[in-house]
Amino acid sequence: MPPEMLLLAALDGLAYGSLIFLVAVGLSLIFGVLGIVNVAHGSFYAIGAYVAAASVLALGAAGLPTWLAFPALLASAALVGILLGGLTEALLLRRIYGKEEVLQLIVTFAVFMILEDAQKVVFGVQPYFANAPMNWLGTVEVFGIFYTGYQLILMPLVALAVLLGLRFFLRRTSFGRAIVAVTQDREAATAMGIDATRVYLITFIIGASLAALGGALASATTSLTPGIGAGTLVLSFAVAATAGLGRIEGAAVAALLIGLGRSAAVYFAPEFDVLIPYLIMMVVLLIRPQGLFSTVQTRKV
Amino acid sequence: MKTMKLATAALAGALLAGSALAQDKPKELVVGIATFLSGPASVFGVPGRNAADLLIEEINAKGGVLGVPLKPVYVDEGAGTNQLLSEYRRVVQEQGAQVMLGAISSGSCNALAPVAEDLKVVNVMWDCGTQTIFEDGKWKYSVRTQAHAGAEMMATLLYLMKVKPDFKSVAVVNQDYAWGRESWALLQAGLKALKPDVKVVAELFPKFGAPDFSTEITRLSALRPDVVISTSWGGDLDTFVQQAAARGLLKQSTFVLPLAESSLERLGNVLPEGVIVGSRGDHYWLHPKHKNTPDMQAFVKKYKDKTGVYPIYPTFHMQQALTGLQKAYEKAGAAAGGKWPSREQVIAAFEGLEFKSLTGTITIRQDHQGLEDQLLGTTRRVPDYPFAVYDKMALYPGKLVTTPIGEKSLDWFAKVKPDLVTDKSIETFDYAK
Amino acid sequence: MSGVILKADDLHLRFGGVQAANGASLEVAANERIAIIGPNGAGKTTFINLCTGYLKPQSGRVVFAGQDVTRLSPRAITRLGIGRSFQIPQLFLDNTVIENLLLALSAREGSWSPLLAMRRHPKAGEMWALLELVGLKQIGNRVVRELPEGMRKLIDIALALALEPKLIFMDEPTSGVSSTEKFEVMDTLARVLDARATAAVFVEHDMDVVARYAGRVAVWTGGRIAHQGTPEEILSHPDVRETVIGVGV
Amino acid sequence: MARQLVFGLALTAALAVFPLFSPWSTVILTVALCEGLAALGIMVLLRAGQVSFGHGLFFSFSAYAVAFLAAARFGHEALVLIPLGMAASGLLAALVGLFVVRYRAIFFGMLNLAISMVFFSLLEKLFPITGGADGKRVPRPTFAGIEFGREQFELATFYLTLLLCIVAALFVARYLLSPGGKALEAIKSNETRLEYLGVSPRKVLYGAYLLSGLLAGLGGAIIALVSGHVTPELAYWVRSGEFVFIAILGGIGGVAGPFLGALMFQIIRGYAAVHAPETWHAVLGIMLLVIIFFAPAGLYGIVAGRKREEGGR
Repeated sequence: MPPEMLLLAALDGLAYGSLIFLVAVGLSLIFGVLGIVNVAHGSFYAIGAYVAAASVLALGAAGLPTWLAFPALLASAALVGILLGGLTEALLLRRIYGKEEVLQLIVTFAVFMILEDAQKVVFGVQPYFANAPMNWLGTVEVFGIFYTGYQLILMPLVALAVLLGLRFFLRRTSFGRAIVAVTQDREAATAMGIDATRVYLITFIIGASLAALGGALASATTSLTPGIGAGTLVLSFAVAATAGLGRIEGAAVAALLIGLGRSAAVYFAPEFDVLIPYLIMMVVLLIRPQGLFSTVQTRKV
Repeated sequence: MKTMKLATAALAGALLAGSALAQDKPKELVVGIATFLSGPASVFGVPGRNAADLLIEEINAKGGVLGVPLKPVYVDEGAGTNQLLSEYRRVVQEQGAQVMLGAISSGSCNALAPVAEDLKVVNVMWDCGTQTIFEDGKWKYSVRTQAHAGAEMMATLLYLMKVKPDFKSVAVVNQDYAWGRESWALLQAGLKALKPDVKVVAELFPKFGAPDFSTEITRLSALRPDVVISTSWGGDLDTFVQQAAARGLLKQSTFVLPLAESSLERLGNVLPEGVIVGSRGDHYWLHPKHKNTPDMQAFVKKYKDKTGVYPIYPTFHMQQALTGLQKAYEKAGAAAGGKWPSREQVIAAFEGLEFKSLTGTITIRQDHQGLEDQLLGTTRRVPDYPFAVYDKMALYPGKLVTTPIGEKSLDWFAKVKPDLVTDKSIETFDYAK
Repeated sequence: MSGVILKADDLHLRFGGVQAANGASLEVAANERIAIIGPNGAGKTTFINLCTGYLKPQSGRVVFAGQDVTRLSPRAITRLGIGRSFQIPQLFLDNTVIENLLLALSAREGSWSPLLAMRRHPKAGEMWALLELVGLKQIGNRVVRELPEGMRKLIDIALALALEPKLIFMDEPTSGVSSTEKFEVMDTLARVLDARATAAVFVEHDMDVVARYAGRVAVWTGGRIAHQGTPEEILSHPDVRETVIGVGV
Repeated sequence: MARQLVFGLALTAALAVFPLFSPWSTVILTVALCEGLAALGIMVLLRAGQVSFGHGLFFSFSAYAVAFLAAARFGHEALVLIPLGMAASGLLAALVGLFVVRYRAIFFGMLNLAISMVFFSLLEKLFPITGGADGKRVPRPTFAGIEFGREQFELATFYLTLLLCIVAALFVARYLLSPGGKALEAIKSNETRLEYLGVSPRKVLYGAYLLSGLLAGLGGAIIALVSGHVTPELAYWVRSGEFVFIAILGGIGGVAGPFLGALMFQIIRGYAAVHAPETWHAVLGIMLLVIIFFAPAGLYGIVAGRKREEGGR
């Protein structure tokens, strides 16, 4: 194995990790603020992908320039996040915040089941893809191997932008600070005049939009088929739990870890590539039960 | 207590709904059809169902089977094997299906065959390909109206040897499940016999439904094999081909995609010229010999009007199954002196049955395996369609490429001789408008 | 001092920039009753948490009945015979009062047969008797969640007593109890403790309660004992009057 | 207690006579009971406030154990295979339990999910051994030494399953009333206090985990026999989710709940499969939402009435 192969494997892992990061960070954010593990997240990803592919195809059919596809991807993600995410939070989740964790989880599970079928009814079952954005960005040559600019440059850049953007938003903007305040102590935050209901809604929309954005980006490189949501969801669970739920920077590191681990597996032990994310998660949780980047909290007695 | 009674009543109602028994000349012939309505394999299942709807309508318009109209009942294979098994039973026992068409996945077929024996119901395996069904087991009530994986892979190998005889290295990228594994095992056995010096440089089995093949493609780009084989289908194939095409891999190696016919239209301009493609049989809507027959033209038009796309192989498989069924009933009915045949008579009529499909003739052997010709080709871009079409086609007779009765395909592949590549019974065609 | 059953020696614990224990030491003799007083944030609860294993000190050690228990879990320490009650009652809110006690009984007796119905525990009568002793018998079948804070406080203590500890830590046993009932409650407790020869260390803010029920008083400030002595000595001590009792009284 | 018994008896009687009227329902009812057993295991854990999104692991593990044993012609007898399959899952639960009982809430759920997904991936990956995604056939064994035909075998298995479900339900009901069961509930309500009673919450949860693994294993062993085929799908997380779904649907107030939920689940799924074959997931999802928002105590809560939970129940 020539040494440059390691670099090549790393490049693949980077692109893959970037994509999972986008989905996982939304999941993590929602958990951090609302305390809910959102199973419907997989559906937001899938529907984001379908809507994006449909709009890119529509642009192409209308004969509009290809670069318009990129704003279309973003717009699709936002649309899915606001509409589906917003409705899910406002109509369902809002009514069960006081209830047991299990019920909250199951409600999102029910939403997941409904959306999986809804997606099938609306978009059909034939594989669906819109590769115009990927082809438009062309290829990059590294050690004689061609990579698509879309996967090698654009996806990691978007992931980085989301990471930095979220950090800035949560630390530097007043609404972001309100989110952090609600996360740390809801009662105190409410007493200070923060509208927790609004914080929950907007956080959920942001989280859902990130999942949809992941889907939108994937729609250019991946054929969309029924069931893509379920697979992606479990993977992003693994990333979020490895990082420690609610940890944004942690999700980035964990996604990268899992992305690199997986592509290394394809080179060195191809039979194990599907096991890698779960094995990493198990090992991390066994050593650090709260995840890589969370701290243990002791209950006050 | 009242609610409980209600619940009990509901339960009883749910479970007791009628159970029709077979009679002399029934009002309708219930045909249960197991197909994928959910999950990734619905890319085959839904076209299959669409074709069935269309064909059954047609059969019924012409008076049905022996004067009895067909009534399809669909069962979702995508719900998981256990659910499929209980649904299958329910359709036979509760809805009184006399014939079942099951199924697409080889796993389902393996699971259903013994159930069909138990239920004594005629089971037409309308799409699944695993050769092991009739090689490892004897099933009285099951029959297959198309070729099996052995014939498909043998034809693929022979075609590859014919159009690119000088390749030295091969890589495989198959879906990680029975089909991907078994088809590669067959190809590998055949390669060893036909071209012992060929080097297998990578055997990759990415997860079924994998969204990303970047790492696999990087590896293949670095290894530069002469030939890349993939028996993948559906979304996996589309994704793989797209990502490979975007990164120039399709130009670097010769791709062999035995199931690509089902993706040609979707892939549009992604698939370049020079890729070896197949369709699990001799069926292709632009079949060089049959594309202009009235039946074919009517079928293609109807299907396209209904669904907006050209028919792909599962629709042809469905056509074969329903036609075979109709012919078997007619044969059995004639043998029974015009009376409505029993299930046993129908299944007996299948043995040795010969019937015309849209693209050729299917013969059912004594072991209930269908003999079907195999059509392969190389992609070519033509101005007539916005997607690639078959060119440099070769039509392999079913008899030539199907493992003989009593032999196992793996053993048969291991002793295949190179002179098969140039057998005289193979017909060749070029694309013609 | 003869018959020392607990010896906490020079405990230190610092978290989040606060020195919660800063050389905290205390010796408890069998059958002794010690009151801990001191301002909020003096580290009184932390001291209990350190002695009962909920927190582990960064240095120092705790010895109970001749055994080093510094690093043991609350569970192990409880089994050795230290009980505790909590400032905020820690109860099984969705269960009845008697179920709370029966669970303690089962834990004490190690009765874990899956076929034994807990309410039919052979020694269930003992728990009803304990409830009667603390005056809660009539609410034995009520669900804890429905009961007022004062009652929960008592149940919390009864739960610790059900384990028959040799030493009990009580974190503000009379907070939440109305001032009229305070002495009644403490009388009952003192009676039970005396009858069972149970040593007790309790955190208390009411100096009348301290004066009446403590054999010894320890004044806590800054994570350690500032003064200790008999109630008379301490309550008349000028420093104590100013720093601890000062404004409040 | 009396009320629950009456209800349990009525349910049992209704179930016992069904197959006599409609033979094709035998297998579906058996499948429902098997899922009910797994959901009963989930319910035990839910009493401690813990939700496992990975009990498909134990369900599938015993199913595959049965498949391998049956294929190896070892113990080719239903009455031997069932306990063996159950024991296999019990062993696995004993091992996995060592790790997972250290975790709570979402981490407990995630870790279970991860372990079951590892097993799922292995089942798919180890194609030469497990048959990959297509799974393994389970030859029909003898039943009490008798070579039954299909119908008799199905009927015999159904009544055996019904009997085992009753035994399991009665045992779980007793267990939940025992000090161990109460300690389990205490993990949900106040784990700190439980520690201060000298009880190890981990040990308590470990016992419950073992029990739930055995219950899921029992269900899996029977389902392998009755459907004659095992696939990795039994271990997929969606399947595990269904168990939780069933437990919540049925309600965790009493041991009849999970079985009620499983029956309802099968009925809805059966009906939806006929009338809405492409949207039966959605039908189930909507049903679940209705239950959660309008009858949070589940079907059992509706049937048994909302009775104050006290010692006896």
